[in-house]
Amino acid sequence: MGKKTEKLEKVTVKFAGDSGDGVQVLGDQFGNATAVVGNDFATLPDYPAEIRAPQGTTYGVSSYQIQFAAYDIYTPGDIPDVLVAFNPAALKVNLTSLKPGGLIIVNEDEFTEQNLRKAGFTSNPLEDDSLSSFRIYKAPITKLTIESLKDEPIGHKDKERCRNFLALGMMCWLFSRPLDPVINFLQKRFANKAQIFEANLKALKAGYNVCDTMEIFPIHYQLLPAKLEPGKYRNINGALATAYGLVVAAHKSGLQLIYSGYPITPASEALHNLAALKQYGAITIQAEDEISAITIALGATYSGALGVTGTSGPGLALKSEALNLAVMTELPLIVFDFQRSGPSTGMPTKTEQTDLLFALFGRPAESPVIVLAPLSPADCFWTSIEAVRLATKYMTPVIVLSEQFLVHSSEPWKLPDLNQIPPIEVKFRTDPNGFHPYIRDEKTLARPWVKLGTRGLEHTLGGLEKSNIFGTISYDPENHDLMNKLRAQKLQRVAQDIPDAQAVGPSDADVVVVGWGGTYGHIKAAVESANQDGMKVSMIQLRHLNPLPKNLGDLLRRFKKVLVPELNLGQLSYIIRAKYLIDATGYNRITGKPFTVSELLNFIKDEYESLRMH
Amino acid sequence: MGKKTEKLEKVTVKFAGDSGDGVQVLGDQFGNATAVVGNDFATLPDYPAEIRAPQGTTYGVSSYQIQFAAYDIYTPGDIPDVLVAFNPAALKVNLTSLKPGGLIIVNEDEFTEQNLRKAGFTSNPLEDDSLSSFRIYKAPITKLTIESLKDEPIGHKDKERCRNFLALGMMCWLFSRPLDPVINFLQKRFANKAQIFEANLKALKAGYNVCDTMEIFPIHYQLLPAKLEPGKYRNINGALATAYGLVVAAHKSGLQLIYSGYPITPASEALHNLAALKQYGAITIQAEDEISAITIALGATYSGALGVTGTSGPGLALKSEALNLAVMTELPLIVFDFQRSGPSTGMPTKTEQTDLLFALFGRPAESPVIVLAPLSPADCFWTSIEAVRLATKYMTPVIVLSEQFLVHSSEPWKLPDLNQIPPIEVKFRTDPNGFHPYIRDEKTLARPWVKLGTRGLEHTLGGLEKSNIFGTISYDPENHDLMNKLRAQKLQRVAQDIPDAQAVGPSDADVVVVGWGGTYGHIKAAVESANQDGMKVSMIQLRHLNPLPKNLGDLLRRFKKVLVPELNLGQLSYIIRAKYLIDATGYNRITGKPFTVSELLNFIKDEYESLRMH
Amino acid sequence: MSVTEQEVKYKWTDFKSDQDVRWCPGCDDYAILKAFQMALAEIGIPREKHVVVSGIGCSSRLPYYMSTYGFHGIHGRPIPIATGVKVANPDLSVWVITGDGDALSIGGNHLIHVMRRNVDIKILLFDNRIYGLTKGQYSPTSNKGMINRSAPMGTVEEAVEPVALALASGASFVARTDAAYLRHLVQLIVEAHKHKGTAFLHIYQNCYVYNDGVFDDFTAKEIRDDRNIIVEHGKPLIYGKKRDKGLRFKGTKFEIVEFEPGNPPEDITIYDETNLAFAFALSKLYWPEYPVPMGVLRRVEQPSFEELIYGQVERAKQKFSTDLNKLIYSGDVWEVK
Amino acid sequence: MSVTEQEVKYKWTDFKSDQDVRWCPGCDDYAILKAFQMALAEIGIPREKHVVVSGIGCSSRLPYYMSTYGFHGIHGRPIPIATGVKVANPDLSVWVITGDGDALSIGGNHLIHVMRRNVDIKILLFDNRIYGLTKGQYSPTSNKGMINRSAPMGTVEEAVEPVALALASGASFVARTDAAYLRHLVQLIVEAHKHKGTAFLHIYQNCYVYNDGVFDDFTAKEIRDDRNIIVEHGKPLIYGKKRDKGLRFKGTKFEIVEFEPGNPPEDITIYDETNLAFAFALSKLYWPEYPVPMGVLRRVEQPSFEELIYGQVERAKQKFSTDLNKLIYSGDVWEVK
Ligand SMILES: Cc1ncc(C[n+]2csc(CCOP(=O)(O)OP(=O)(O)O)c2C)c(N)n1
Ligand SMILES: Cc1ncc(C[n+]2csc(CCOP(=O)(O)OP(=O)(O)O)c2C)c(N)n1
Ligand code: SF4
Ligand code: SF4
Ligand SMILES: [Mg+2]
Ligand SMILES: [Mg+2]
Repeated sequence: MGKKTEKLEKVTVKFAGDSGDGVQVLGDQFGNATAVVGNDFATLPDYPAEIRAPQGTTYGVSSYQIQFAAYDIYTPGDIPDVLVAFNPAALKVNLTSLKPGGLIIVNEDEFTEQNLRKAGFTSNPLEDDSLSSFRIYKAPITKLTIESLKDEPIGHKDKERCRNFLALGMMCWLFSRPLDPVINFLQKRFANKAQIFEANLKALKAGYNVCDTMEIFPIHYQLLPAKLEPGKYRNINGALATAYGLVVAAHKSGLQLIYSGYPITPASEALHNLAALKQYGAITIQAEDEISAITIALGATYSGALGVTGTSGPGLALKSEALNLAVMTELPLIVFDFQRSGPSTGMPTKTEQTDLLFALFGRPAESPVIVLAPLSPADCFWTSIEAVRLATKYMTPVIVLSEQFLVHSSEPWKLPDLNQIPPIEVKFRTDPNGFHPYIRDEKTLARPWVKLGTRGLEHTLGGLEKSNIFGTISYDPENHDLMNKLRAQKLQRVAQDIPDAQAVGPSDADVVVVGWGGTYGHIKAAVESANQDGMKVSMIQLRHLNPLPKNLGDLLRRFKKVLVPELNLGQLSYIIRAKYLIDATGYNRITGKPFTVSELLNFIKDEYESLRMH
Repeated sequence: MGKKTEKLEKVTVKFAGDSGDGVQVLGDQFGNATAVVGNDFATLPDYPAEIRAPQGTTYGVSSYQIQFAAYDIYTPGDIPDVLVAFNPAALKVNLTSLKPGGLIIVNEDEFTEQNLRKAGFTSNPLEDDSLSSFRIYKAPITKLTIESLKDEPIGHKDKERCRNFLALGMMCWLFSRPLDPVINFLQKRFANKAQIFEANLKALKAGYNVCDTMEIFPIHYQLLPAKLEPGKYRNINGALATAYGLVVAAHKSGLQLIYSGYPITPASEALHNLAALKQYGAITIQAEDEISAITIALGATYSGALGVTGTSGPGLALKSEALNLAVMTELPLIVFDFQRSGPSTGMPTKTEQTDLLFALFGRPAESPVIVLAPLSPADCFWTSIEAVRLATKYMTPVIVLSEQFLVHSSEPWKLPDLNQIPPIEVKFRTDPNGFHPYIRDEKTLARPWVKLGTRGLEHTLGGLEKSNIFGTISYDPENHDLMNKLRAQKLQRVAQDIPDAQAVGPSDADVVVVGWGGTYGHIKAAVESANQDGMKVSMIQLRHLNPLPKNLGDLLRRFKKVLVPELNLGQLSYIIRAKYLIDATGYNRITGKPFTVSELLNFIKDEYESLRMH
Repeated sequence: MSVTEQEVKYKWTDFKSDQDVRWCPGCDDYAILKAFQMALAEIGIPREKHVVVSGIGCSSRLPYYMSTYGFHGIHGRPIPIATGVKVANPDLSVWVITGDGDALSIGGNHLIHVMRRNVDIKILLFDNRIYGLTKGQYSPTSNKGMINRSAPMGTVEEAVEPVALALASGASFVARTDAAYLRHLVQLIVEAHKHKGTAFLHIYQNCYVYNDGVFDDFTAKEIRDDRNIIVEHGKPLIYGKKRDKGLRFKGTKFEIVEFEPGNPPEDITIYDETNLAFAFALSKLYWPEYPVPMGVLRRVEQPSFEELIYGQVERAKQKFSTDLNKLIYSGDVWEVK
Repeated sequence: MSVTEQEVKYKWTDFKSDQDVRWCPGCDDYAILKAFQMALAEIGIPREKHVVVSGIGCSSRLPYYMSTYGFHGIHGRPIPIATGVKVANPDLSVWVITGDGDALSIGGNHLIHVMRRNVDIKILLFDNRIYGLTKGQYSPTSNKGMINRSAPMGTVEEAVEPVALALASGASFVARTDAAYLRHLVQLIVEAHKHKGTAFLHIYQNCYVYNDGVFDDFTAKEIRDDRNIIVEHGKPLIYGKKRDKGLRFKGTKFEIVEFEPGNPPEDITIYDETNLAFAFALSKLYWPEYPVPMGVLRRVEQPSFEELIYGQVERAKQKFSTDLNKLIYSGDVWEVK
């Protein structure tokens, strides 16, 4: 390769095109190639709301962003250094968020009169000087593809479809990635479509070689491997990690997994993933609506199985009544909420963190449940397991607040040794002696869980208030007061059983940034660079939201300033204020997108300085 | 009347018997007789959960408590001075809550072996000395009734049914109430059942006379009229006041009232009351479920009518999703929640105040709505009107948090002059010029309301996020952030439009008791006697809960101690802590019953003293 | 419903709980409870293998009065709850107790869908044509024009026919009787239990307090034999105290034929419980035009939901690896040294 | 639907909104939209008198593409929303646009109840036998065994027949056609509009992306005439390219008869749209055993819900005082001086 090589520390690349251009596959495969050379990375796919909007329209643009680096990173990157635009529309929608001086690679073949009009360009940006602040590389990607496949025995349309692999070849050259992992993928994917396989392979190689031979790029880049912990890794997104976690938890607890859901974006992904795991005993049921979904799961739980349901926004609202029944019957029902933009239908394909207060208070009357939130795509695996552990140990429903962002975003996952994962002890009551439905374990306050069919333990549960211990219908005023307080106390017991909150950062920091769930990566990146910029800032990322870690109040009081960035209007802030009377300062944006590291950094800077000034 | 007369200041009487004994009618009529002599009063009916439990069982006991006085009072009284027990079960369940030295009047005819057993008495309390601490009067109420009606041409069963009016006659004698209002009632009630009318009339008079002649009671009592504001009064319960308020509000706003509900205790009362008001244009629809009920109401609202729905506990949970649609479409939908004991089915016929946080946060995503809570049965009338005023002026849904206690409890209502009630200005948009669905009024931020059918204003609303002003579907990140913040700002505008919170009490009080909704009467009574006992305590009762009155924070900071009694685990406390960082002290009981004045007084005393000690 | 234990004989009282029953004196629910307990005794499966799931309503209080496992759910949802119970543990005998409001108003959607899934659960619908527990509002089966607390000038909605609805939804077993017909009721409950798949049993139940006598004109002792017809598969459609009336399917509907007791015309319809047209036509017959049909109106064999689900799980286990490590390590795995 | 304005003529384009249509290229929804706009033009009521209410789904995006009033509701609830719109303002012409998931899965209960209420709204069900918007899970009308994203080994549920369900629920107007039959579709939409009461229009709609071709075997241009039958009240049930086939109701079901074009046997059934048995029997006919029935399958006259409601209001006004003061002052009133 006679080209100049430049070393890079980290780079963010974004592929954008029509839903039909196959940018998602392209992105995934570029990720694999990247993984193999040992860079750390994180990805962010972005789908249009429309299934398949008319070709060439701006609202039909699908994209895939990936950040990779020679050290460990935590986010898919704020704005791309490199944009690969398959058509004018893709260029149009991404122009506003691109680094000045950034690289733009366009498929010039698509910049026709008509496509430019569809995208809303009045003149051709490749010809006028509107892109002067970027480095443009025009590649006739379509022509090159057709050309490279002229001898292939497949139709023109099929040839065109190989465009994305030709582009992938180019990117592999540009960033010095090997082609083998991609070739492995092609072999699997087109195992019994030899011609299509050949064509894509040719295109891939052509893309790579053309860069070597032709003068498309003056230089190419190299990134050293990141120093990741030794071990085996794979690339995983949150939806898959969630499903794997549930299957493993079912295995570790010896329970039959029954996941019952009603399709809704983005929760459907979990349903699809589990539906494909029947060989591991996973049973999935697509119910007629969310109420049926959760009550089927609850019935399964009463029966003695691991009943799980999952949904998003509007569907979550419909589960409120049945969740209260789970609270009254004290059954270990698990509910996943893959948060999306609302209220109501909102922006169904976008992300936000606005269901926290709903998770705590979204049921009439006093109805405490455990609330968890995964911190990253891979953490969804561990959160599933933790949810099952706590639900079954305390006989209390659990809500897991996942996020649309985590569902699709992916990162390298250091593969666990399954044998190292501790078993989840589930003791079904079998002894009739002294059995009562609401007799409680002294430590956990849990009532006994009975597998239906067990002789001598016949009993009836239900939504009417029950007498403590005996579980008979009770209108006794004092009993109702007691039961309300017992249900609340259970959560305090859970607080004894979860890890203390950790403030990560310099020992002498007087500012702490507190986040929860999926903002982990962005906050971590921002806090780290704040410290690199000479500020002294710590961070606490909460995975357990109800109950909160028992040390949180004292921990927070150690700091002069508590900053709480959230993708909502201040829900965790509200909780912190109410519980600890601490004047938390929120940074609240609801744009349907994850935070950018830079906006968080600015927020931290401003607050840090204002603190210094007083 | 040759008997001793004793003057009383106030007294609490409780009638208790089988569902079949007609104690509810008895209570109502005693109330009327009481009203006419000008005493102030408040009543508290208590129904068994079962429709008609087997006769003589403790869980079949129905009761009616009334407190009346020579000055104004605010509650039905803590525990009765006088208990009228129609059978052993009625005695059994009420024994525990009776003033030592209190009066017990029993229908001795019902104290048979069998009835005593059913009630769980091992020996007859009228014979053993278990009641020695009370003053017992045994009256052969059944025998007397039959005897007095021996010449009446009606069947034995019908004669027995007159028991309650014989008892009423006795009570009227005992407390020197006139019989006329009762007789008026009987005339109306049995207008075309002459024989039944005659029989009840005879029984009523017999009951009165027998006291005069026989030695049943040594003395009888008199209460001077209370000094109520001059004016016309009637007795009203919360359910009826709510319905009247809605009909009047519809009239004042010129809107067609459409109330759509699904039966549920205690909300059904509102549905029944409105269903009987068709002549005033009220339309009621019994939907197939709560989701249908609220979406029918929402559709009516979109169409340009006054859409209202009402429910309780479990039904409220089901309305969450549709409420979010109302928030997104910014339509003035009104939802009544008649709070009852939960979670889940809980204790359906009992009261509590546990839906406050649900009203605020019971919808996924950021979804602000206006929340109001009536303070007393009669105040339900005014709260209905206020709900309509705010909803239509700000184009924002309103949740009214009523309570099971208010639904059935009744009090004298000073009748308003309807002409004095200001009109509710509703301006439907008719001008197409410059019309956009989300163009906002500068002052209220309300978007225009259009009566469907208006030419030139055709537009489509929906649950997807819309661009501000233009109302087209928008995935623009900044627009979504803006719309979320606009929806929240609307509530701040409302805060400018509602009365400031008032602290009632001594100017130098350093303790304030803050309550909301239906605890008004009990808190007021407790605070007044606290001040009589020499403490310096103020009270604030909140009717507007979201937004809170704009001066509340400053007002609370004037006090050393903020006490918040609630029939929940501390929901208003939580809000006050979160909003004002004030360390509110809660008194939290969830027994399914209203507070007693004495428990509140003790709470205030303790806190008052502890404050003095430090 | 496969039961491992070998069968033992029971008395109906073995299925009574220690809770005292709290329905109104005179309520038909007492009769149905008794019949249900007698049926379970006859079925002879130990009580821990039975699960009785209900929604909310007077009728739905029934589980508390049983010595079996029970679940008193939320309004309208006993069917999906029971579905979860059954799928999680197919060995159990799962019963649903529901009312006309619970199953047809708020719960209508679940009724449709359980029928097409054919989950092996047995649904006993207590139809009193009223909302009992909430004190007397109309229900989806209330007669049009009925005056009640929520319709003081009469309801304006046509009543829905539960049997027709079940049939249109693909029910594999549909039967009907009246709470007063103790033996018949017991027999139908036993038949329902024998059926593999969803069994729907429509029971007329008198609400003594809010809708007393609504079924009297065709179920009262004296006249019932002339105003009901109890259908049986393979038997001619004959009824009447004197067995002197019958039904003949003519053109597109049934017509009544009267005849000399003993020798019915041979064109009287022989009932076929697998013929949907017969069942649907019967579901639309009402007194006084027609006798009210009772008995097993439809019964066909179909694979049950849970059967098919577990079948797929088994096939998946044969087809694919069941090694969890393989699962986790699927996809491109790389090693960092 | 009474309209005050005197009628004016419209072009279908008058009912187009300025929003660009965002369905997948090749989706049948485009065709239905066009047919709907053509029908409204033919109906000739000014656009502000039309309200188009939808749920959630690809199909439910339609209101945005209309120049009338529109409401894009929540999933499964367009029917009650439309009910509220209509009751509040009976002068409006109210349409419901819904999908097989929207109307039959989550919304199934409302479908049943609107039928028995007979609210004067028109329901257009876009049946593509799939969940389009959520990217290809099965729906209640998906064929049993279909492989899709949520059922990788095939669905285990029997499909529900929307027409049968509507009939069993008491529908007063039920019709069916395919999105590709433009003229027929326009005609049926106009008929639906003319009907006073709930009109249910079942439209087969091809989802080009997730369920392409499900209806081809009986709707493809070349073969459709031999594999559909378009029924008409009072006309014999004849079909076929050559009009050489027909249906005869024999015993309890239909059978196919073939004959010389031109002279059909006279025992061929003359269709009666008021005969429920006919409609129900037709609803169960599927290709390849039978031709798939299209056209108006049922139409009967019944008073509409809002009509009856306002009737009660009027009667109440005549019977009782309408003076608000009287209301407030009802009951025992006393004066404090
Ligand atoms: C979500 C919800 N809505 C409403 C209710 C109130 N509710 C309880 S039972 C019932 C209907 C009872 O009628 P039915 O199902 O026929 O049973 P029945 O009492 O007649 O036996 C209603 C509306 C409730 N408990 N939950
Ligand atoms: C309460 C709720 N549950 C689930 C969804 C997700 N969802 C949107 S549309 C849809 C089904 C779409 O199928 P269909 O009704 O047939 O319409 P189509 O897209 O096929 O036209 C689902 C499940 C939602 N938006 N709201
Ligand atoms: S209300 Fe009716 S249905 Fe309910 S228990 Fe009483 S009689 Fe039976
Ligand atoms: S997904 Fe199917 S139904 Fe939806 S727009 Fe695309 S083709 Fe039409
Ligand atoms: Mg009923
Ligand atoms: Mg569909």
